[in-house]
Amino acid sequence: MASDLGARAPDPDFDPPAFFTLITRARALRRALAELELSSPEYGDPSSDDLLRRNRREEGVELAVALALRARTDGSGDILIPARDSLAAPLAFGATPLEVFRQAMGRASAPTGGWEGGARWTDLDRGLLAPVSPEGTMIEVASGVGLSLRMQASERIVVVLAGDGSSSGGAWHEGLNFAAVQRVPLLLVVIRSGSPTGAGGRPRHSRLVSFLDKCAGYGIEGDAADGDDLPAIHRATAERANRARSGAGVQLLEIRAPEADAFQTFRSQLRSSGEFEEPELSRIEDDADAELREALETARAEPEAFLTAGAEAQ
Amino acid sequence: MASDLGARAPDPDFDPPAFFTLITRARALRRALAELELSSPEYGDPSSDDLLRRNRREEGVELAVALALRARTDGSGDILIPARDSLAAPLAFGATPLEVFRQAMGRASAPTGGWEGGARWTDLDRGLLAPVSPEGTMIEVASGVGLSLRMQASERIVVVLAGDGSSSGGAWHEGLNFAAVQRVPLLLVVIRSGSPTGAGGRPRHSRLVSFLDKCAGYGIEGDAADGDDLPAIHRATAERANRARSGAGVQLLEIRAPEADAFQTFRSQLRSSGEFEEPELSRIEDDADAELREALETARAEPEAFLTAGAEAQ
Amino acid sequence: MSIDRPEHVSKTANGEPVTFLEAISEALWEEMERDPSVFLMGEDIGVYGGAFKVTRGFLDGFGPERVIDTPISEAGFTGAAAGAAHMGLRPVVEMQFMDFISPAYDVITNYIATSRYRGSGPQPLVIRGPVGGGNRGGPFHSQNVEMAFFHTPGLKIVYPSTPYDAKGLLKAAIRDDDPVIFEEHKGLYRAPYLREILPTDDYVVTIGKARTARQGEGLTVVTYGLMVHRSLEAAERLAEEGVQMEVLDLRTLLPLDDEAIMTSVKKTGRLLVVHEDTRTGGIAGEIAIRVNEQAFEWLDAPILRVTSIDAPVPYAAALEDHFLPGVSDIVEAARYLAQY
Amino acid sequence: MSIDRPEHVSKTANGEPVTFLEAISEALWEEMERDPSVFLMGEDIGVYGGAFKVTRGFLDGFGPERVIDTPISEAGFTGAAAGAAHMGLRPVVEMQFMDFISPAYDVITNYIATSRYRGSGPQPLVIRGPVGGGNRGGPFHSQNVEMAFFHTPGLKIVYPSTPYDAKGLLKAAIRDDDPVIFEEHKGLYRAPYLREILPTDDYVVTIGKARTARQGEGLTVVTYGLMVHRSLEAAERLAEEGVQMEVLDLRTLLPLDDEAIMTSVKKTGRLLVVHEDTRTGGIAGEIAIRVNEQAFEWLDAPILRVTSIDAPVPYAAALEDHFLPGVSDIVEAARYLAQY
Ligand SMILES: Cc1ncc(C[n+]2csc(CCOP(=O)(O)OP(=O)(O)O)c2C)c(N)n1
Ligand SMILES: Cc1ncc(C[n+]2csc(CCOP(=O)(O)OP(=O)(O)O)c2C)c(N)n1
Ligand SMILES: [Mg+2]
Ligand SMILES: [Mg+2]
Repeated sequence: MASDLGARAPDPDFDPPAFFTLITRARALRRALAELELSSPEYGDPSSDDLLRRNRREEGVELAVALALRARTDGSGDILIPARDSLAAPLAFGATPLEVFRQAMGRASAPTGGWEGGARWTDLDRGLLAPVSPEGTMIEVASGVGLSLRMQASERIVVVLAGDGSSSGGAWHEGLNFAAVQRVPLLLVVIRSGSPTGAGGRPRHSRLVSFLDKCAGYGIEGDAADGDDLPAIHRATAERANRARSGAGVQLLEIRAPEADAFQTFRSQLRSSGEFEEPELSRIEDDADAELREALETARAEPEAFLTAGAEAQ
Repeated sequence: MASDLGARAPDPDFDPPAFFTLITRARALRRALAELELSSPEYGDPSSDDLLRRNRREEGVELAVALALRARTDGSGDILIPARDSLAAPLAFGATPLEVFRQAMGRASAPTGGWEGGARWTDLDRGLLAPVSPEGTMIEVASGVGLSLRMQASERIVVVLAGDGSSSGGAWHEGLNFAAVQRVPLLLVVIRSGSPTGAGGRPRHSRLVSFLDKCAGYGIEGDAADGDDLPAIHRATAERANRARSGAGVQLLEIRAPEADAFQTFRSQLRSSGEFEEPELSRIEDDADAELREALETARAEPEAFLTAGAEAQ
Repeated sequence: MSIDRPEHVSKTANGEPVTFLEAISEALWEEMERDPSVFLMGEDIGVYGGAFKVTRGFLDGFGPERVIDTPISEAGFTGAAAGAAHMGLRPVVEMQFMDFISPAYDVITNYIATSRYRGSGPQPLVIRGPVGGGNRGGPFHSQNVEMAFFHTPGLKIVYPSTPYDAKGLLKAAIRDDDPVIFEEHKGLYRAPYLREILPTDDYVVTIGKARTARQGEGLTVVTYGLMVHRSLEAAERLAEEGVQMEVLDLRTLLPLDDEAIMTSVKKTGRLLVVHEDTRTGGIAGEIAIRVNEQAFEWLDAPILRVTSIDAPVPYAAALEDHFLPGVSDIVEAARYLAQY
Repeated sequence: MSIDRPEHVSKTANGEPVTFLEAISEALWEEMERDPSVFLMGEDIGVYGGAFKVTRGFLDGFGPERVIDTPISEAGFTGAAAGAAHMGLRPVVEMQFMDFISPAYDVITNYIATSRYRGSGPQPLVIRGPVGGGNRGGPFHSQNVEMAFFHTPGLKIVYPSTPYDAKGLLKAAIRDDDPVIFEEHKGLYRAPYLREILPTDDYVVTIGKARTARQGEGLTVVTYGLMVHRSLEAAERLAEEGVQMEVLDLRTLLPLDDEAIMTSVKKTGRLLVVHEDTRTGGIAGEIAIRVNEQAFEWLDAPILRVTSIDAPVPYAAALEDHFLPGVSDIVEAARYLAQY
C-alpha cells in the first residue's frame, strides 16, 4: 500500500490532482448507477449482485493504469479494452458520465442506441473498444487490433483490462498465444481478486502462484505491482507500455488484489502530504457531483431507445 | 540418442525384446495401411498427406511411453488416450492389427462398426479411449476421466498423447488447467515435432522454449526427454506416472522431436549389443508380417458396414 | 445415503408449494441423494450457491467432491463431464448463464454428441442453466440456446414451463443415458403465479412428450418455455372472441413429439408456432416442414410463427420489449389464422 | 500493387478454364492485389500453401505480413480477424476443414455477429474453408456448418456450386462489410466437369441472390452446393419421364433469397428442398415456413426434403453412401411430388 507517496522513486508522469479528479468522478458515477439499480445489468437476480462484480477498490487500479497510457481523441492514441464492468478506465479515456447514463438508461441518444449497457461502447477516435461478456474474447480481439498496429508500424498499443478468473478460459489462452507468436504491441493487465488458494469463499481458478509464472510458457514479458500502490502501478504500466511500443511484443502486468479503498486512501494522502487542502478536495468532489446530477437529469429527460424500421436487418 | 543402451542407468522395466516385437508390428501395420492408401483418412486430398501426419519416427516414442504404463485387459489398468493417428501406443494397450484393418476398411465387424476409422475406438477394459480430431478436446475429456479416478481413490491414471501444435488451442488450456486445479492423476505427453522457432517450414505454434516452461503457469509438475532416447522416455514416463499415481496431480512430459528411425536404430542396437542374433530379429519381423497378412485377408473378406434400420436415432 | 435436507429443498416434502427454481433445486437434491454417481460442476455453484441460488446448501450437504466450483472454463468442465460420464458418473453441469455455453460448443457437438455413434458409449450428462430475455440482461445474459444444438444428432434438448415439469424432466434428464441440454427460463424461476404443490413421491416426466396445456378446436399453438404462459394469456383473450386455441407445450425440443403435434394439427387444421428465440432458423421451421411431411392435407391455413426479431437481445427496456414476442402479437396472429 | 502471378492463378487471364478450387485461388489473389487491406490467416496456408493448396504461392507473392501461418487456434485467429477488421483491414481466414470452426463458435456468434448491433462497427471479414462429405473423411473432416450459424443474426452464409459463382461470390464476400461464412464443398474443388472459362474482367456475384440452374414447370427444387449437381442429374432423369424440374441454386443461404424461392414456387406449386446437411434443423425447415408465410395459396403439394440422415458423417464408405442424399433419392421424392 502506498502509505507514503513522497518516499517512493518519483514518477514524474503520475499526476495526483488529475488522478483525484478522475477517481472522484468514477466513484460518484458508480454510486449514482448503483442508486439507479442499474449498476449490475448482468444479473437479473438481485441476490447475486454481490457476486462477481468488479470490486470498487479496483477503480484506483484502473485509473493508475489508464493514466499511464496515451489517451487521445483523434484516433492517434492507444486502444483500451476495458473490463466488462469498468467505469473508471473509460472515463480516463474520455467517456463521459452522460454517455454512461444514457447507456444505462437505454436512451436513444446512448452511444449504442440501447443495444448495450454500461461503459461498453466503441469509439476508436477515443481509443475505446467495447468488451463483450464472455471472458477472454477481448484478448483474442486485441491480438488482431495489435496485429494491425504492428503492421502499420505505429507506436500505438492495445491494452486489455481483465480479471484473474478469465485466465482459465480458452479464449484467454488462444488470444495471448496468438498475440505472443505474432509479437503484437499488446499489454494485458490482469487484476487479481480471488486468492490463489481458492480460500475465502472464492473458487480456485488456477494453481499458479503469480501470473508472471505464465510468461515463460508464452514467451512474453511481464511485471507485477501491488494493487494498493497506485504510483507503482502507474510506473509499471508506463514501463510495460514502452516495451510494447518499442517492439518487445506482448507484455503482461499482474496487479495483486487491492485491499484498501483507493479513493479514501488517496484522499487522505493528498491531505496529509500537504499537497491539497480540504476545500480544494471538497470542490473537486462537489464538481463531480454537480456534473453527475446534471448528466443524470439530462439523460432522464431524453427519449427511450426505439427500433427503427428494418433494424432487424440493420 | 540412445547410442549405447548399456551405458545408461539401468531401467529394469524397459524390456527391449517386448519393445522390438511391438515396434515391428506397429511399423508393419502402418506400412500395410499406407499401402491400402488408408493410412490418412483425414485428408481427402492426396497432395496433403505429407502434411501434419504423425511422424513415423514417433512410433518409438509412443511405445516407450505406453510400455511404462499399466496396460490391463480387465478394466483395472491405466487409461490411454492416443493421438488422433496413433497406431503404436494402442497396440501396446492390446489393440490388434485385425481391429485396425476392420476400422480402416469400414467393416461391419470393426470396433466402431464403420463410424470411425484408424485406431480410434474405445474399450475401457483395455484402457483405450478414442480420440476425436479437434485438437485439445481429449485433454478436457481426460480431466474428467482423471477426476473420476481420483474420486475412486484408485491408483489408475489417465495418459494423453498429443502433438505440440495442439497446445495453441483453448481446449488444451482449459483441460490442463481444470485438471491441474482438481489435481487429477493425468499424465500429458507432449510429443514435439515442429521447431520452436518456426523454422524449417513449420509454422510457429508458440514462443515457448520448452513445454516445461508452461508448468509453473499451471502449477503442475513436468519433465522432458529426448525423443530418440527410448529408455530415457520409458524411465521418465514411469516416474511421472508414479507421481500422478501417488497424488501429485497433473504431470507433463515433454518429448523432444525424435530424429532417428527408432526401429532401425533399435534393431541395430539389439544386434550390436549382442542381445539378439539376426535370425531372432528376422523371426519377429516375419511373425509380424504373417500376422498382418492374415489379419488383412480376414478383414478383406468381411462384409462392409451397414446401417441398421433406425440407426439415425441410434 | 441420507442427508439432512435444508428447508428450501424440503418444501414438497412439507406439502408446500414450490417455485420453478425450487422445483429444480429439489430435483437436483433428490437425484444426488438417490444416486451417488450424480455430481455437480459449475461456476460459483458451491460456496456461493450459484448465480441464481439453485444449488444453495448443496456444498454443505454433499461436500466438495460432488459439488465442484469450477474455474471460468465452460469447455473445460463440460469436457470433464464427458470424461466422467465415460467412467460411469452422471455429471450435471451448470452454465452460469446459458449464453456462456458457446465456448463449449465444440466439445458438446463434436465430442459428447458423437460419442455413442463413434462407439465410445453413452454420455449420461446434463448441461443446465438459465436462459431467456425480459430481464434487461442485454445480449449476453438473455439468450435462448436451443437452436445452437437442435441441429446436432445425439443430443436431447429439454425446456420446461412449469415447476412440475421442471422437476420431473430434470430427473428424467439425469437418469437418461444421452446428453441433455436443459434450459430454464429466468422469467419462470421465481414467478409467483407458477408456484404449485408437487407430488411427494418420486416422479419423472418422460423426455420427448409434449403436453396439452389448453384444449381447443380453433387453432393449435405449438410453443414452449415462458411462451407457454404468454400463449395461455392470448388464449384467454381469444376465448372471449369465441376462438378456442389449443396450446401444446413441447417440453422437449429434441426429439420433437411429432405425434402430439400432428394430432393437434389434424384436429384444428391451423398451426401457429410461438418461440421466444429469434426468427430465422428458429424451431418453427422444423415444425413447419414436419407438418408438411406428415399432415399437409389437414392444413386449412398456412403455418405461421410469432418470434423475437432477428437481432441480439437488446439491453434497453424499450428495445427488448419490442424485440420479444408479446401476448398481443400472439393474439393477432392467432386471430388471423382463425379467420383464414 | 503488381505482383508476378504464378501460373496457377493466371488461368483466367490466359483464357484457360479453371476448376472450382482455382476460381477460389484467383479470387483471393485478385482481391489481395486490388486491395492492400486484404490479408489471409490460417493453419498451414503459407509455407505449405494450405491443406488443399488453395493458397499455394501466396506467401511468395504477398509475404508473411499478408499470408499468416497461424497456430492451431481457430478461436484465436478468428478473434484476431475481428480485431483487425475494427482497424480497417479485411481479413480472410481459412479453416483447414470447416469442421474446425467450432472452437471459434463463441467469438463468431457472440462477438463478430453482434459487433454492428453493439455499435462497434462493421466486421468486414470472411471465414472460408472446405466442407462436405463423400471423401471418406469421417465425422470431423466432412461436416457442413451452415446450420451452426444460420440462426445467428449479423452473419452472412455463402455456399457456391460453380467456379463462376465461387469466384464472384468470394470477391463479393471480401468486399462486403459484414462477416461472411464461405463454404467450399471438397467434392467440387477439382471436379473436372465443373471446369469453365471465366470472364477476364473483374466481376462479383451479388450476395443474397439465388440462381436458376435449370428451368422447369413441374416442380421446384431448392438446393445449394454439391447437391445442385446431384439435383441437375436427377432433373435429367425426370425429364425423360416428362417431369420438368426447376432447380434453384441458393448460392447464399443467409440472407435467403425469398423472392427467387417464391417466384419459382408460385410457378410450379411444388417444392422439394435438397440439402447435404443432416435432416433435423436443416435449412429446409426455414424455407418451408417462409413458403407457408408467403406462398401457401400456391402450394399444390406438401413441401418435402431430401437430406442426409440424422447422424455424424460416418467413416466407412458404405455407411457414408447410405448417409448422403443420392440422385435416386431426389428422383424419387420429385416424382412423388410431381404426381401428387
Ligand atoms: C465465458 C464466461 N463464463 C461466465 C461468465 C459469467 N461471469 C461474469 S463475471 C464472472 C467472474 C469473472 O471473474 P474475473 O475474471 O476474475 O473478474 P473479476 O470480476 O474478479 O474482476 C463470471 C464467471 C462470463 N462473463 N464469461
Ligand atoms: C482444432 C483443430 N484444428 C485443426 C485441425 C487439423 N489438424 C489435424 S493434425 C494438425 C496438426 C497437429 O499438429 P500437432 O498437434 O503438433 O501434431 P503432430 O501432427 O505434429 O504430431 C492439424 C492442424 C485439428 N485436428 N483440430
Ligand atoms: Mg477475479
Ligand atoms: Mg507437432
